[in-house]
Amino acid sequence: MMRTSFTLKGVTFKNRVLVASGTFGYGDEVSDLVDAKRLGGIVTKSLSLKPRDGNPPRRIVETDAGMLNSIGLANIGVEAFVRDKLPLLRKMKTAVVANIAASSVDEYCRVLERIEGEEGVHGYEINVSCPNVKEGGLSFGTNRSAVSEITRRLRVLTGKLLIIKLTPNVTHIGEFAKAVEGEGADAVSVINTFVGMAIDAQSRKPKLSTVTGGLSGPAIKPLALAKVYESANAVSIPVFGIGGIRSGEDAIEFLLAGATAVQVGTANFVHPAAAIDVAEGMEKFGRDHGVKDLGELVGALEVDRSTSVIDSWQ
Amino acid sequence: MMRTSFTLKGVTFKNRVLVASGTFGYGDEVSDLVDAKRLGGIVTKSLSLKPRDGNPPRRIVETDAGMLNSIGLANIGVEAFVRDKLPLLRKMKTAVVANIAASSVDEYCRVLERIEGEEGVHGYEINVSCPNVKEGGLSFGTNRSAVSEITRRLRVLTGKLLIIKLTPNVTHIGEFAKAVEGEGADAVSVINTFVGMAIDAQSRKPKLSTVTGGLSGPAIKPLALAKVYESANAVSIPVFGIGGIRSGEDAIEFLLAGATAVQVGTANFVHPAAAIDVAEGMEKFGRDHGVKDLGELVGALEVDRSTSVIDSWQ
Amino acid sequence: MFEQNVRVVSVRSVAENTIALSFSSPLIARASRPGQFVNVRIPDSIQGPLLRRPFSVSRVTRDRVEILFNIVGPGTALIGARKRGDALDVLGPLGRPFKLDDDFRTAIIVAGGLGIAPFPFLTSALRKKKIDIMTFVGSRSARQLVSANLEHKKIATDDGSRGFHGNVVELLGRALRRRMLKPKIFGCGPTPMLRALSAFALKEDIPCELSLEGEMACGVGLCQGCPVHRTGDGKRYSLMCTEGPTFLSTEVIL
Amino acid sequence: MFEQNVRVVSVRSVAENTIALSFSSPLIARASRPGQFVNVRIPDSIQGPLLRRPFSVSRVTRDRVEILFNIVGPGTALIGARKRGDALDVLGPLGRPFKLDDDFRTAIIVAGGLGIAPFPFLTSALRKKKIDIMTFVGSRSARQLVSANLEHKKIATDDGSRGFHGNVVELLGRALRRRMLKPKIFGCGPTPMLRALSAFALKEDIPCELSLEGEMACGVGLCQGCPVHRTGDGKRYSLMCTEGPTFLSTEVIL
Ligand SMILES: Cc1cc2nc3c(=O)[nH]c(=O)nc-3n(C[C@H](O)[C@H](O)[C@H](O)COP(=O)(O)OP(=O)(O)OC[C@H]3O[C@@H](n4cnc5c(N)ncnc54)[C@H](O)[C@@H]3O)c2cc1C
Ligand SMILES: Cc1cc2nc3c(=O)[nH]c(=O)nc-3n(C[C@H](O)[C@H](O)[C@H](O)COP(=O)(O)OP(=O)(O)OC[C@H]3O[C@@H](n4cnc5c(N)ncnc54)[C@H](O)[C@@H]3O)c2cc1C
Ligand SMILES: Cc1cc2nc3c(=O)[nH]c(=O)nc-3n(C[C@H](O)[C@H](O)[C@H](O)COP(=O)(O)O)c2cc1C
Ligand SMILES: Cc1cc2nc3c(=O)[nH]c(=O)nc-3n(C[C@H](O)[C@H](O)[C@H](O)COP(=O)(O)O)c2cc1C
Ligand code: FES
Ligand code: FES
Repeated sequence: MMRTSFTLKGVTFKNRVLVASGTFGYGDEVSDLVDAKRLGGIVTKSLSLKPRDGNPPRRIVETDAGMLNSIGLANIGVEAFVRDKLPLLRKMKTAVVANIAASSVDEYCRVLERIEGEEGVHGYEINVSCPNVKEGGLSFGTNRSAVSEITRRLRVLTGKLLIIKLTPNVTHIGEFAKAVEGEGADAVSVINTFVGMAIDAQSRKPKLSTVTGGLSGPAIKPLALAKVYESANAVSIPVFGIGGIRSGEDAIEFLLAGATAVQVGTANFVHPAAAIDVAEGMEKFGRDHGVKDLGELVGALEVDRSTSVIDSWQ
Repeated sequence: MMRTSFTLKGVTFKNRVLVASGTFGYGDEVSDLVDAKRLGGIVTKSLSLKPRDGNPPRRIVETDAGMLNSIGLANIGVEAFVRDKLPLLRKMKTAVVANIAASSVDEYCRVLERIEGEEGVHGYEINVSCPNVKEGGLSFGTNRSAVSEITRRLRVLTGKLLIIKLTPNVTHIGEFAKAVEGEGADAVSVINTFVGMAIDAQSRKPKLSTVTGGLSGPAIKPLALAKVYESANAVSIPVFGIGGIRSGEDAIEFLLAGATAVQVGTANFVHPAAAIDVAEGMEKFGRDHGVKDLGELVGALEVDRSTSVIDSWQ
Repeated sequence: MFEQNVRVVSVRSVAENTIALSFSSPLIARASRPGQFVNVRIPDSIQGPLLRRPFSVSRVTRDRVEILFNIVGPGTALIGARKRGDALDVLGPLGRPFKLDDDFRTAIIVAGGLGIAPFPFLTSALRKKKIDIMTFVGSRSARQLVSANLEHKKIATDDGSRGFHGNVVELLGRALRRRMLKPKIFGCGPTPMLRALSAFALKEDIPCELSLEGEMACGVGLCQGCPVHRTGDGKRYSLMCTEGPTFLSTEVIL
Repeated sequence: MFEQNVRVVSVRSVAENTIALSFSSPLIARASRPGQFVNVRIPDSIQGPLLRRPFSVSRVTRDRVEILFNIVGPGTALIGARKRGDALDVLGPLGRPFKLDDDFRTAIIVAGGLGIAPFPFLTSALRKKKIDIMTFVGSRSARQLVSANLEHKKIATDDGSRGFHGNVVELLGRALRRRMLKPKIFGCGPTPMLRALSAFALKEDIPCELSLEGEMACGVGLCQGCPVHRTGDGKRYSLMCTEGPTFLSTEVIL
């Protein structure tokens, strides 16, 4: 029997495939179609202190092999989450990671504190791709000291699994991974969406109400893999690899690049049980390749240094 | 009659569509198929001081709606260019922009100086996505002061059109555009390729010999549009918009986002006359929309400030 | 809600650029109600568009579900190119059906273009309930007109090539001179038409339920990508896919 | 070199997963020489893979060009699904043909799998030149075997289901006991086979020309994406698309 599970900070994940934040609601939307106990884990939609209506339409644009979204973190707020959703999640027999979003460091802390006492949440993933109101709306996520501060402040509030979800919209993501590792984060999630934009030439208007949005899906897989590779080489804490994953083989590629586990996002929209298929695909790959524990594949990319260091001319 | 041409630093471009560097050789490879005088201009393959063999195979990987390349700037070198290619280019009756790559600031200067005296080159595009040997191979392009220095040093050497081609692999591309504007650049090209990676799960090896490469093609169009929008809003010099353009409507989207003209890259590989089709598509769009000069569309995106400023939560 | 790998049973061209495609799925057929939709996946093998394409359930006959659609882009082109016997991955039925339990005796169906799609199915349900039906169908021209499996039709075309020369809401206005017994309007079509129809319903004080269309990424409530402006205080948006696509015209701002 | 919108004339399945597709193009047919290839575009309308797919010119009969290919992924699946009368955008002929002017009297054709593709065309050219031909065809099994329009065939299969049980270079070694008059080898197939063939040719001191395959983005020299390691000093790489796909085995390092 091949081992598919892994343990992180005392949390055992049944397999190495979680559903990504914002792409699986709070776990109860598609219970007809998806047997949650076969998921490695569920990362919830980002939770803020108060409920958020989200952005006006249009929020979604399909692009070549990808999609742009500008949801604006529509969510029910942490209170309603704890009251209405957590009881259902507790029954799902899978790891539950609460994703937290906020517009100030204090708000991050208060959301985490509200959840900390509750049973059934195994860890936190911190979405730092949010506008910092104190900095005139510039994203926390592109500012290394802001990301460090968030990590530092949250680390003292919880002994549970603390994952920082990094934005790819920075020059050197490895430096961000290193910074949060230094502040005691247990893992990083790499990556959130890439800033993108779509325009309707006929009307001369942006397609999304907020002009720019986040690009996800297969189109970004090559970019995400490079970010995971950079991050995993920069730190020794685990990396959750995210970006365009649809198949077991995609997920194996992320493991080879250095991810300990992966998250499946946009693919859930096409096929709600996509993450289960990915987990099964990984298992089959492992079996076919005589792997005893999928963990063997983490960072196992064979790089030929003689050519790889030659050049990065573009 | 609608006006399709535009003039920049004394150079008149017949239309607003150029072929992008590295995607059209030196202009003579496909003369059977493409009537060069119908192009807005030709940007040459990046030229270095000495000929370069380029990277070992594998140099190309197709991805979802895109491709990764790691050519390693294989080129014939500036001498052979001036000797063998420039005479042919002179006859092509289109604007010729010599793209320059180098691994030191001095090398940039020497390549430009070698061309400066020659007839038939209407301007320069500087590829700063090259490893700086002095900085241990870190790319010039991600370092604002290095990009500024290159611009400053080249500016004094030429009165001709000087375009700096920016890399998208930075947090705030607008800051780079501003920096080179400050040093006297006449325009910026936005963007070069995004760093990406592909892995062969079966062999556990990177697909490209250099591990990472540059992503181009329709997959990146939404990202490129956002970078053009950011750059055009940061500076008042013209922006050449580049990234995933295949159709006249794509190009119009870049104009609306703020590009004065566009360059067509990967699409040439699928259809060598792609840039002519793009130019015709733009012309048709202009006619259908009662435009007198395509320049009217530059930066003409209508943004509804009430929603666009709301939020950039991701 | 089921995700099913189904077989295409028939594909017919029913008007210019318009396809009626039926597939066999006892589960989806049995569970579907008028106003609901299915979300059709483009086979991965051909690297077509990423996302599913939503279509109203247009007819249900025993085990068969029919959808009716215009070929407007790559997704509909690829789905329309499927042949009898080909496989198709379908998720459905999705969304909230039309409400048929409220107190009405005459159904006024108003369709613009392919907004006709949900109404054959609605018509057959209304017939079973012995409710009177009047149907108003608008189309750009006779060539685009689709109007099979409907009852008591009146036609409007923008170019006058068939029926009333003008838009369908105008036609409705002229036709509804005399008051009817407990009427209710069911509308589906382009947004400008639905706006006009809402205004008309409000003016005439007739209850009106609309089936809306808009971009969807998932169709099942996962992405929050399909907001519809709500009237009233409370929350600002409803989700089109789970709280719609049918809404009372008074519930939403179009 | 022409970029032509052509019509598919015939599509036949010739072995397991293997399609022979012919299209009509007087210009490409007339200009093609054995060893050259065409680059086939997947219609934009269906958002298939981005890049063209290269295929050897397999046969030319009057105005018709035939390609022979395995369905191995989305591109070949979509091209193989084209029907008689469908349009196809083809760029060709591309690349350097086999050299037929050097001094040889016997052609030894060696093909592995779909490496057979260029050889029907070569065979017909050699026949016109009255050159003797011996053909060695290797295949995984009889079901995958394609060997029409060739001359003096000997077959090898990996599983022994037809002909010699083993690989095609072994078969060649056994068959070529006696010395031939001015022989020249023409090889096409998977890289390991070509490597073995090169070594064999070197050992036997027979000139050998190979047709290589590899990733290409453009096929016309624009992208510099298709390097082949060269032997000797001078420049380090040749471009497969413009300086190949045919190379003397002594020119390249596989
Ligand atoms: C609940 C629901 C039910 C629908 N029922 C039907 C139906 O029964 N028959 C039918 O013909 N169409 C229906 N539609 C619209 C249909 O889904 C779109 O026509 C289809 O997705 C277009 O896909 P495409 O790839 O061919 O075109 P694309 O290239 O994706 O789009 C072509 C054009 O259609 C617009 N479009 C794309 N997606 C949608 C969408 N979801 N809604 C509205 N416009 C869109 C695009 O903006 C573009 O202008 C329905 C949509 C929804 C949300
Ligand atoms: C000059 C030349 C001539 C060719 N002639 C023929 C021919 O006559 N008949 C034939 O069946 N095939 C031929 N090929 C290979 C053919 O082009 C590929 O099989 C095809 O591109 C695969 O496309 P796909 O989308 O179906 O598969 P993909 O999903 O793109 O690829 C499927 C598998 O094929 C490999 N592959 C992809 N492209 C190539 C390529 N260009 N060369 C080699 N392997 C590739 C991939 O790595 C992958 O393992 C030729 C290739 C070249 C370069
Ligand atoms: C519609 C949508 C909503 C998302 N919402 C969130 C969110 O609330 N919080 C968050 O951290 N990431 C969010 N993401 C990002 C995803 O979790 C994931 O990082 C990203 O989409 C890349 O993965 P993918 O390509 O598999 O989708 C969202 C993505 C999408 C497409
Ligand atoms: C194969 C290939 C080679 C390239 N070579 C160069 C180059 O030599 N110099 C340069 O400045 N940009 C080079 N580029 C980048 C393109 O000019 C362009 O900026 C990029 O590909 C994005 O545009 P596209 O999506 O239209 O291809 C190259 C791109 C590709 C795909
Ligand atoms: S379409 Fe995803 S929530 Fe409605
Ligand atoms: S494939 Fe582009 S140069 Fe050879």
